[in-house]
Amino acid sequence: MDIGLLGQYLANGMMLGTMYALVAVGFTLFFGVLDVIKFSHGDVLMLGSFTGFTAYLGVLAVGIVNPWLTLVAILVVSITTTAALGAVIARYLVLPLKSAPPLNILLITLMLGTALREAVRLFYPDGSNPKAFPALLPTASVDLGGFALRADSAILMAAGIAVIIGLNLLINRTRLGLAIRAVAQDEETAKIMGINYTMIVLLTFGIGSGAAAFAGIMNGLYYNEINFGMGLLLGLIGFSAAIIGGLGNIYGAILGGFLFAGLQTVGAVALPFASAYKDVFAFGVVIALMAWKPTGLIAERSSDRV
Amino acid sequence: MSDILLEFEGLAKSFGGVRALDGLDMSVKRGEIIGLIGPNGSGKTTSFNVMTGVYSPTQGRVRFDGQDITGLSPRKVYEAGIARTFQRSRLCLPLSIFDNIMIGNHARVNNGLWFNLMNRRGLRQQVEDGYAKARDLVAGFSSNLADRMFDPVGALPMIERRRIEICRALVSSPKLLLLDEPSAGMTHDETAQLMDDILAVRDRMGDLSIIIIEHEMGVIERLTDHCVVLSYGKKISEGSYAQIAADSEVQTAYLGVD
Amino acid sequence: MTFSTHRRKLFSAALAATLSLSLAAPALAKDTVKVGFIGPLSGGVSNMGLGGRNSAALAVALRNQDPNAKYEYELEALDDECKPNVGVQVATKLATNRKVVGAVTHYCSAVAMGTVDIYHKFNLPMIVWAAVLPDITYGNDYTEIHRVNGTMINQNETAADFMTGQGYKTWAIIHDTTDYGKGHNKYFSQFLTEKGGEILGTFGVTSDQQDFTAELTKIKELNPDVVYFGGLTPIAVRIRQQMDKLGIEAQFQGVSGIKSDAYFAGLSGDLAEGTVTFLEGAPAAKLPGGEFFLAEYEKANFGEDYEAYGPFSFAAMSLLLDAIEEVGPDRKAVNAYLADVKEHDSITGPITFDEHGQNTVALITKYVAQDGKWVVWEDSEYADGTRKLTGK
Amino acid sequence: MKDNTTKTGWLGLPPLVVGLGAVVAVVIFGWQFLLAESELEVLGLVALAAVAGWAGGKTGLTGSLNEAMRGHGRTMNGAIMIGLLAVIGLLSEEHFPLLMLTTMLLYLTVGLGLNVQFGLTGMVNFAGAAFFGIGAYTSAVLTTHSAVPPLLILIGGGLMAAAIGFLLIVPVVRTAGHYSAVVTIAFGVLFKTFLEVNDVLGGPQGLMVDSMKLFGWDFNDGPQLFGIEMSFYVNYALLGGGLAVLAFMLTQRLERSWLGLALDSVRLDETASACFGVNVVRAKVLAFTFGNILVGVAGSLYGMMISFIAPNSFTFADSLLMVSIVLLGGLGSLWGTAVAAVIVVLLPEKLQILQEYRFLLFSGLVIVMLLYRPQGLLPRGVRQFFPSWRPQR
Repeated sequence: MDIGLLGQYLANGMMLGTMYALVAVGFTLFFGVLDVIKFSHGDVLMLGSFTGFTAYLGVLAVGIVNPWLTLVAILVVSITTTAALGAVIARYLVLPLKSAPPLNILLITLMLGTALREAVRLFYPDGSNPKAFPALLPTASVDLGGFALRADSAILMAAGIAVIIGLNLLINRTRLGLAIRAVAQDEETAKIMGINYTMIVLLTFGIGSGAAAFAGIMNGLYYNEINFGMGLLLGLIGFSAAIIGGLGNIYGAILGGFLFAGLQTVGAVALPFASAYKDVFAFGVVIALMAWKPTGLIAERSSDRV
Repeated sequence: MSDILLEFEGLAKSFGGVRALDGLDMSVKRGEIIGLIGPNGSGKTTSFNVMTGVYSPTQGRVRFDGQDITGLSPRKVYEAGIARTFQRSRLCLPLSIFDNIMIGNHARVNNGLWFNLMNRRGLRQQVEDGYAKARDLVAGFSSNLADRMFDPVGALPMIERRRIEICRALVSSPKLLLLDEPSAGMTHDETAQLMDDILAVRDRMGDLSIIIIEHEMGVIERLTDHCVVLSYGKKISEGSYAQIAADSEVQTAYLGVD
Repeated sequence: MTFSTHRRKLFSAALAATLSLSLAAPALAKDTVKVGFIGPLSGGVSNMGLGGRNSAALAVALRNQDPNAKYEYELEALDDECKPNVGVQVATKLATNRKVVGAVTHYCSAVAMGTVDIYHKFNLPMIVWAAVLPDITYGNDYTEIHRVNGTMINQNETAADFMTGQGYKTWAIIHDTTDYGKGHNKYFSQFLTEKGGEILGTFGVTSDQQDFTAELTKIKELNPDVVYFGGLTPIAVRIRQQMDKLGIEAQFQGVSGIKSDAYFAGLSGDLAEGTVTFLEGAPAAKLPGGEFFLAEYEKANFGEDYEAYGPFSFAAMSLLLDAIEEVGPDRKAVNAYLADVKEHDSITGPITFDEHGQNTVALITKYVAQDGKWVVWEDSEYADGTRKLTGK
Repeated sequence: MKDNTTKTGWLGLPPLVVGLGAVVAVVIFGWQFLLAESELEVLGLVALAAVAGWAGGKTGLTGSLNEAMRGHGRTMNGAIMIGLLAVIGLLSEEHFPLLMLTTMLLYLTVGLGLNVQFGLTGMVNFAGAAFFGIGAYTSAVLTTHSAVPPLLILIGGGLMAAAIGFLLIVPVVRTAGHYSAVVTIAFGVLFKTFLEVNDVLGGPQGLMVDSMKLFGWDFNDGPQLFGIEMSFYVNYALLGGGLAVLAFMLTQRLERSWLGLALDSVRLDETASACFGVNVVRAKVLAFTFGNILVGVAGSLYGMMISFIAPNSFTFADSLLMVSIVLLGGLGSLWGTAVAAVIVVLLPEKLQILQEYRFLLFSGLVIVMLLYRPQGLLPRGVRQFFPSWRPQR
């Protein structure tokens, strides 16, 4: 295999890895602050991309044609709406069940994911069909010895990585991040310290969902297509990535995202049979990893008090 | 048969750098009631967890009844004859009193698949035997409770739950009973009542040894033959209640010098 | 009579049929006879299904307006979602309903392959209106199975002939792994090899795959003149898009399954431009009864286009109704009638079933995507040299 | 429930009379419901059932029924089985209602299997549809490529599900809570993807399943009885009914045994259970395998009945629907599972409007249930070994 092709695979893997990591970070944030799994995350992502698409149609109807302006509008509308949705989910579905068995939150959000997916399929105009997401980024490409690097792919990847770094800084370097970490560390103490617990939880869910919306837009711009079912697999992959990295650990989530993308790419390239087996391969590895390290590669703190 | 029932030798347990137990030596004689005391975080509950196999120790050995039980699974430890209660009540609240006690009897019934699914007659016999046993045990604490054997535990007040927890631990006739803060969440009177119950049980069960973790010094004074004081995972003192109460190091540990 | 563009499945169609009936039929009470339609009314190829459904509903409505018709017809239109398992479910539903006398079914070959046994088991006469896999009629001896449209064999022969004629030498083949995609792969590979084309690589993909970068990166390495895709529109859109992303410069060639307006709706920019595809039969306007059909379809004011196979659906439903008029609403009698259909007049030309119930449709039309429309090759700017296919 | 509250019975009738009357009422209702054609009829019947359920709770009918089930278990069980036979007999010429009935019975079997895993032991299995599919694919392969007798194929489907379940045992047992849920979710998705890319098992196209032949008699030929040709689905309905009854009996016996107690205690407190000598690993392996066998056998029969299977029949959404049955009925509640299976399987079939919206409807319903009535429609009572047994004091 020549270098150019290798580069192509590497770029593919990086692109996927960035998207997965963005989703995984959301899972890890929710688990960090509330010890809950919000499984509707993937479908919230899907909703984010559909909101973005709707915003695009709206902007088009108003008559704006500048792609950058359109992009900004899409991002702003999608991220704010989705972040608000995330907070609403936290407020009305997650927090009320906080004292119920932890599995109930997993169940309720799984069901919510299905409900969102089905609602888009049934109620979005022609929602059961894939939608052509506009290509808003410049498509000029540089050919590097058999490896076509397109400007849009490069921009998307850079933006994705920037968002991940930004989230990381937000969590580790800001007052808000400090409050989030305090809540994650110990709810009671954080309350005593005068932190508005509910507000922090809602903000965290908003941030995580906003990141998912960003990933959704990224996905749409990259594949130029969105469909109601896209969230399930992305959510599952993001969740698996977060788990591999150890839930509640932001670096673990990023590592998990890239690891999963790496597995898929390697699976597609190196396996002797059809590349379609790459998902089978990747999930097989996830199951095997769980058998080997039941709490993830970077171990989660032990929660079973005796 | 040796006089010593349980023996720790240099028992240590770390959690990610924090040494919860730091080379603990301790022994329990048959029929003895030992008080395990110390400030919060001194490693009392951890020692219970290591003893019963919930955690495996980082270092050291646990010998019980002439057998090395270090690192055995909780189930094997239980089968060897150690039963316990938990600091925070860990009963199965939706299950009946009878069922909760029968969980403690689990190792003594036929758990075969065929027996349980197909031999309803045999099962009935075992259930009736178990019922007789459980009822006797409960009646020893409270006749009122013995009439409510099929009520769910969740409906009962705290003191009754403690009693059921103790019954669950006793139903298998263990050699050693570990009580983790039995007075937690109870009024003074209730605590006193429970102490009477425990002493009565001990009288009935012959050479049952008990280790009790307790903050309530009145309880320790009244119940125990011997006390062990822990601080930061180490034993800092041991002896009769009077002895340790007079120990200046114990006072420092409790009151704190800082 | 209006159709909502939203999916209401059987209701809208049945409603339309009954509505038009109540308006047109005089007081004379006729017996009601139920006929079925199955196609993909939702999902990625739903516009094909809806076009077929509308055309079948049109045939029923026109018959109900006919004062000489012996029965009132009621259409039960069901959605197979282009999924074999769903298809089997709805086919069972239709076949086990004793009131249903016959049905016009299936756009997706993969679905039809699963359901033929059901129709046979319950003796339900059915006429395929769009699925093209030969095995649907030729893979069994069931007397219940008929088809008015052609099979993929002729289509692929013409395709191989035409493309090699254009001077292309090497191909990479992508096909979906349903019986439909595999069939296309089989027949196209066979004819292409006969005509001297070279196949550099063949790739099977699943029908809901999203990311084809792995396959396409390999294809890029192979550097073929043409990428052939045997499958349906949704995947064709994705593949065409990702080919561009990876900078693959090869001619894109499809099959009858992508001859749909959705192909243009799905592709942004001018990516669709120059794609070639092949379809049995002639464009509606050039069919013998084409003008009549187009006028009536226009009048009925459906929300959706009749799409590639609408005329076939109309012809199949009309044939079924003719049969019922002739021999009465009895499954066995209808089967017997259909077994002996020769030179039966229809808008798509005379229908003649061979011993497997297959109609012979010799004519294949070549299409090329030009300015966001499928244009018959001979009428296109590509044929007269104004525009050129990729690599020419 | 206290002993003395229900002795008098509903409307002053003895509990057994009330119980048998209820069985007859349910039989007539089920027969009419399955036959009902118009949406209006169906809605009317649904409303009737809802009112009856509500009134039953208010007037003490439910209590009386419970008393009948407890005091006259054998008679009631016999009556219910005869009732099921009666429904099948009444519908013996109707293909589609029988198909629906059988599907419901098979989903009930699945629900019981999942209830042992989830309701009793606390292990959620989000790969129910996958294990169901394993059974169905086993049928497909064995009916077309071997001469294995059909009843053995059913067992084979169950064993295959159990065997593949064993591959997951290590991660499922070693991990707890969320993680274990992920293992099953990942497996469910993996299974469907694997089938889609795997050509040997038919790929996305799917596979034909041969009809069932029992004692040289083709199941797909309708049996003749007194000169009436019955639907061949009668065969499947009888077999499905037998399977559901057997599954119900086994599950109930399991629940009311030492093993059931062990499963409950593992669900409620794993650590404490281990400290009292419960073999947690054995309990989990037992529950997981027991459940998977039931799901696999049901899938196996389903495959033969439906005669064609494809990966799309066994998606994650279907798995969630199966979990919904357990949650709606009530965790650990076997009769609840039966009621929920009727609601989840039959209602959308009968009310075509709902068919399209069924995933949305049931996911919404489960959300509401989790928020406001987590114990389910028919909450499980306090666990008992022998409901009729009250020891002398």
